[in-house]
Amino acid sequence: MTVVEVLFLLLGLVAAGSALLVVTTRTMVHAALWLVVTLGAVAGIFLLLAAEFVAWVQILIYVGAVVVLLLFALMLTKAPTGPQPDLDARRALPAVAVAGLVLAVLGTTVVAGFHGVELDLDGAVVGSAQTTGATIFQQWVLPFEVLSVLLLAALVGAIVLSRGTGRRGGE
Amino acid sequence: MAELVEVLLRVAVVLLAFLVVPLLVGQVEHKAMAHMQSRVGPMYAGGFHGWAQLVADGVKFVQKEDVVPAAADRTVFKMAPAVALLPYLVAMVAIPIGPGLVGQDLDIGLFFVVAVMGVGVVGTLMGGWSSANKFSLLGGIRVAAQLMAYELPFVLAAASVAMAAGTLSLTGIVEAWNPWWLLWQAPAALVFFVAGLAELQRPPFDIPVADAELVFGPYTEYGGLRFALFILAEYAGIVVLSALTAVLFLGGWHGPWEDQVGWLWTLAKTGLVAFVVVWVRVAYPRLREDQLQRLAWQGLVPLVLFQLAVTAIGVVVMSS
Amino acid sequence: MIWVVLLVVLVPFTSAGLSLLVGHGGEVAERGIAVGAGALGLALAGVVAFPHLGDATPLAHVFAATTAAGPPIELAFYVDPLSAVLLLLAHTVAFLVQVYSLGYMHGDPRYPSYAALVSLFTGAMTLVVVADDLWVLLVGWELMGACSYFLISHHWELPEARAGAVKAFLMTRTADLGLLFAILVLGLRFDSYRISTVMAAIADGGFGRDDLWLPAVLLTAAVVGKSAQFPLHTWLPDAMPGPTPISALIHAATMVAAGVFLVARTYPLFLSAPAALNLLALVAAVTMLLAAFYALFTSDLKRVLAWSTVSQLAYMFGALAVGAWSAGVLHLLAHGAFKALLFLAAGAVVHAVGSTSMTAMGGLRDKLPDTFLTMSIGFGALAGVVPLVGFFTKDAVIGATWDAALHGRLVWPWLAWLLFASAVVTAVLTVAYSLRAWLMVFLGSPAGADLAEGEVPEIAEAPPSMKVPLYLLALPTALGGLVVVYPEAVLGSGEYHLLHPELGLVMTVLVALTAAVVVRAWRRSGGRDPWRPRVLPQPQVDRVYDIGLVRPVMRLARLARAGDRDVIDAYADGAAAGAWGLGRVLRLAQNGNVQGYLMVVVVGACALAVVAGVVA
Amino acid sequence: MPLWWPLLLSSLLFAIGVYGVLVRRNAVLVLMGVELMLNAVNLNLVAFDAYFRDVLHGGQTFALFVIVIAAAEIGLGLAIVLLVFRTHGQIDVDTMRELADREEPAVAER
Repeated sequence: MTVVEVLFLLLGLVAAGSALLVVTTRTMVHAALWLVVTLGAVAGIFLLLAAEFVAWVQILIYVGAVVVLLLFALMLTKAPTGPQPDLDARRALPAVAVAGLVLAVLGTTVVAGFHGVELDLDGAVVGSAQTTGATIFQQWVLPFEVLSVLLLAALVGAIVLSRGTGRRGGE
Repeated sequence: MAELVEVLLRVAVVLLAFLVVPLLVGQVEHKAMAHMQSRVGPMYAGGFHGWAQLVADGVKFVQKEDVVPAAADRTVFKMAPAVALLPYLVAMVAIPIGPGLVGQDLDIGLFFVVAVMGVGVVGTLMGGWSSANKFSLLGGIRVAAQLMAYELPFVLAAASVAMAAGTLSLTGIVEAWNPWWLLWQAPAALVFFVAGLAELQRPPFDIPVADAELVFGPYTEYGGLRFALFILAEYAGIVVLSALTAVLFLGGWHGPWEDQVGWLWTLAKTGLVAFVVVWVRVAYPRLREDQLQRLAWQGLVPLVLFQLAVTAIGVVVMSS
Repeated sequence: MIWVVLLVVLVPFTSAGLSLLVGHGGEVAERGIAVGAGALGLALAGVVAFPHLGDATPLAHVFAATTAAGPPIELAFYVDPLSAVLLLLAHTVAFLVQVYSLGYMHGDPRYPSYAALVSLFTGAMTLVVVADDLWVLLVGWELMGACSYFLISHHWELPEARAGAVKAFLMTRTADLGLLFAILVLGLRFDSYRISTVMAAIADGGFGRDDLWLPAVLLTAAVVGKSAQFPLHTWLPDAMPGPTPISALIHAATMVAAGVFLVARTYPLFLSAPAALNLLALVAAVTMLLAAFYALFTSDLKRVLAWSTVSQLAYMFGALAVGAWSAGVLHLLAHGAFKALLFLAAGAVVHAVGSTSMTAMGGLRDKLPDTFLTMSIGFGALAGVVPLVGFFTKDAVIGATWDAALHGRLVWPWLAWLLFASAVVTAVLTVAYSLRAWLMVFLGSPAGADLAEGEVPEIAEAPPSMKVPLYLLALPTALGGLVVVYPEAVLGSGEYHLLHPELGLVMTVLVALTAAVVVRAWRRSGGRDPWRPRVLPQPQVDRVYDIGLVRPVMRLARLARAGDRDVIDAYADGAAAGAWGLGRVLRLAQNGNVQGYLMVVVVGACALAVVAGVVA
Repeated sequence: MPLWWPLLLSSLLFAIGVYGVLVRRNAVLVLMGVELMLNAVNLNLVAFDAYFRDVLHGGQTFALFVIVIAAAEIGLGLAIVLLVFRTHGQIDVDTMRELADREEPAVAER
């Protein structure tokens, strides 16, 4: 057990546990807060896996923006304080079965497929901003541009969606 | 072993700075604002100019009863001040004071600082929601909307200076700094400073805590030590913002005799910016919510996009 | 010159298209197009026709030809004296009809389509006349059938107009199959669809007497249908609900004339096929007599004229059957002139009186002086009164049958005798029904004399646009006999045996005697109908068609429909019901719950992944 | 560290996300489940990036792309959610069944 392995196991436990809480908690805002914990733990795992830049982007975008947006939406939709009994649909059992099926399929695949393969992190190239930037703007410039168009479309879509009813707001 | 000691030492120094410097800023705010507004305030604690008033306030906060509203979400309510405060502590670790004088010199320090500062707002949101108070909730919504609006120009302004320096390392940026950047990056500096003020919900961007409308916004239900922690977080935020502005745009430790007293230059510039923060609070009236949004989307974002273009042109011209 | 021929074909088609395009855009434009195109067509027809009358060499030209396998289908034109005279006839009548229609169709809401169809009709006839390729001829031939359908049903709000149109369409179309098959047979036999090529080959000989009976008989069938000969004669009288100018066009210059023209054009083929000639002779003999009897007893003015057309066409076929080509063609021309005159005059009468029934007329001589004058000339020509054109041409036809009866070789002698007898009796009957109609319409007591003063309908002479064509047609009707005297000027030099003075004398006496009898009967009836009109029993041909053809076809159609509904549809219905039922089941899954859908999707994806893993 | 550790963690996070998407009634919570799934994908990408020692950092780059897409998705998704809230007064996924095939389809007359 190296330090990295111990840290990974700890962070993994935190991530999985808080993720479970995200989907099971009866208080909506707690779900968002547990999501923060999950995302933070995953960011930590990214750090362990030599993906420093991705880790901080994860913090910046997810925790700084996405979760704030989620909280914003919860507040705007008048999420009540305190637990709510009817937060889940009455199909928990089938949902558990389906999720279990997914886990079984994916888990068996990865465990069977990569059993005994070691992930050697010593001397791994840390994903610094420089290397990431170089690859994005050289090798992956086309997907990057496509992505920019996608973002523009999303921006326009979001504006249209939020303005659309504004004009009909009189009703 | 020596490494460990050094790390511990650095952390201890940062922690100490974290505990002391925001208090200094708070003291400056109290006194400078009082004098600017010609309302002298308490002048007795400690004797000269009432210098120990802050300490007395601290003692008073500690003595107060720890009240949690009955309808509140207790856990979240209690955790909120810590979540609001901690990111600034973490951010301070990466800010260099002088050459080598830094808690931890990170390769992507700028990114780290910006990312961590964004987390702080979650604490405010937690407080606003968990208080089970409609003023708090409205304040929280305003905080979220404000953060959404100002995060973009904030990050883009930082990106501009990073682009100019060609690195994300804060130390590297200071080293690449050149006095003429004061002109070249002036719009970015302005945007960074203004957007930072807005993220800290400092006046004139303090509509979320507008006491005339929302009592005290997300902090309405807080009292005693927890309220003190929020106040501390605000001052810590001012310190981090000021230090970042100084490091990114004002050249950090650059100045006469920088080899000997560089750290002093950084602190002086930080102090200057912090004083401006206080000064702005006194000088400008609060912006309305719609003015706030308009300033962000119609003022700062176009301006910083223009700055990015100028920076890119400058970088290309200079590198060729 | 050949481009003028193309132009003379194209002008009516263009005019038809323009008429439809302009539509109800403007009365003036509409009428201008119709009449202007008619005038232009007539002028061009004159340019084409006059140089080719007499002994001129025929004009032949191929514009384009298909290159596919088999004999080429060519856009070929051929203008000889026969084409030239018919071109003139068709365009003259068409132009006069257009002018006449200005008055007759005034205020008709469907005038644009009417004018367009008249133009189209003319164009189709032009195409038939100048075509040198059998397929091109067929196009014009069928186009005429379609136009006649539309024009007969011009007043489609009347049930009898619709029925007449459908009847005309179905009967002529059935007969047209004969032309189609004849074209195929000729094309196979001669490896060409060029009429001039085929006819030259036949004229060169080398074919036995019985070699060509099949195409000839097939053509006879087509012609019998088109020209309304027995037993396909029933459509023509039923076509009378159409506007009267259309009757003039159909009866004089285009539709029915096309049948005679086709026989004249392919005459070498008939000459080498005695079977077809015998058949033609028999049909002609029966038809002329039968139609004359009908004409004698009907009380409808237009029907009298319609039956007379059938009868007169039979004269032409009779002449052609006994080898008197020039007599048949000249009678066609003469008939075209006086029948157009008669129909247009009848139109003027109908226009004035408002009815086609002769009992509603009478004493119109004073009220319609111009119509009276011109229509008298027309009736005289029809009856064969001495100086008028009908006398000469009919005399030529009867003389030809007489010659054939005495020493003919083309048809069986007894058939020639029958034809001759028929022709003479028909001539007498023609005098009778012409005189009867003339007397009933123009003389005697005016219709409505027994009515009160105020109720007598106002009867006024037709407008100039209708009168002028009448006089223009009366001219050739009166003087056309000159052509029979000098046929070389029109048909080119050759041996003609058209004048039979002794027969003409006999016939004139017969005409006079008949006229005396009819006038006496008319006097005795008190200036009304000389004999009681009756609906003669049809020789049951329609009934035969009904039992033999219509009912079986209807029964077959009903059977097919039932089969379609109960057998074929059963599969379709079953498939539909199955899909519907399946849809009902599948709809249960479409409950609108997105998460339910997603669950299925995820399970499906997992299943696919497992399958892929197992297979791989 | 065995490679399957992060991969298994990724699978676990994904399954949890699937469960959240399937079982939650509030649309915002459903979106949180989606975020979990996207994060699982990112974890996978980064793990394989580290395993392959990819000099192009394809895995990390695409993890970044996925994060961007997630941001766009959450922006649009929340815009839709707010729109639904404005028109329906609540954002319960269970009650949004306007697309259900409820009525009898019109059968063509024969």
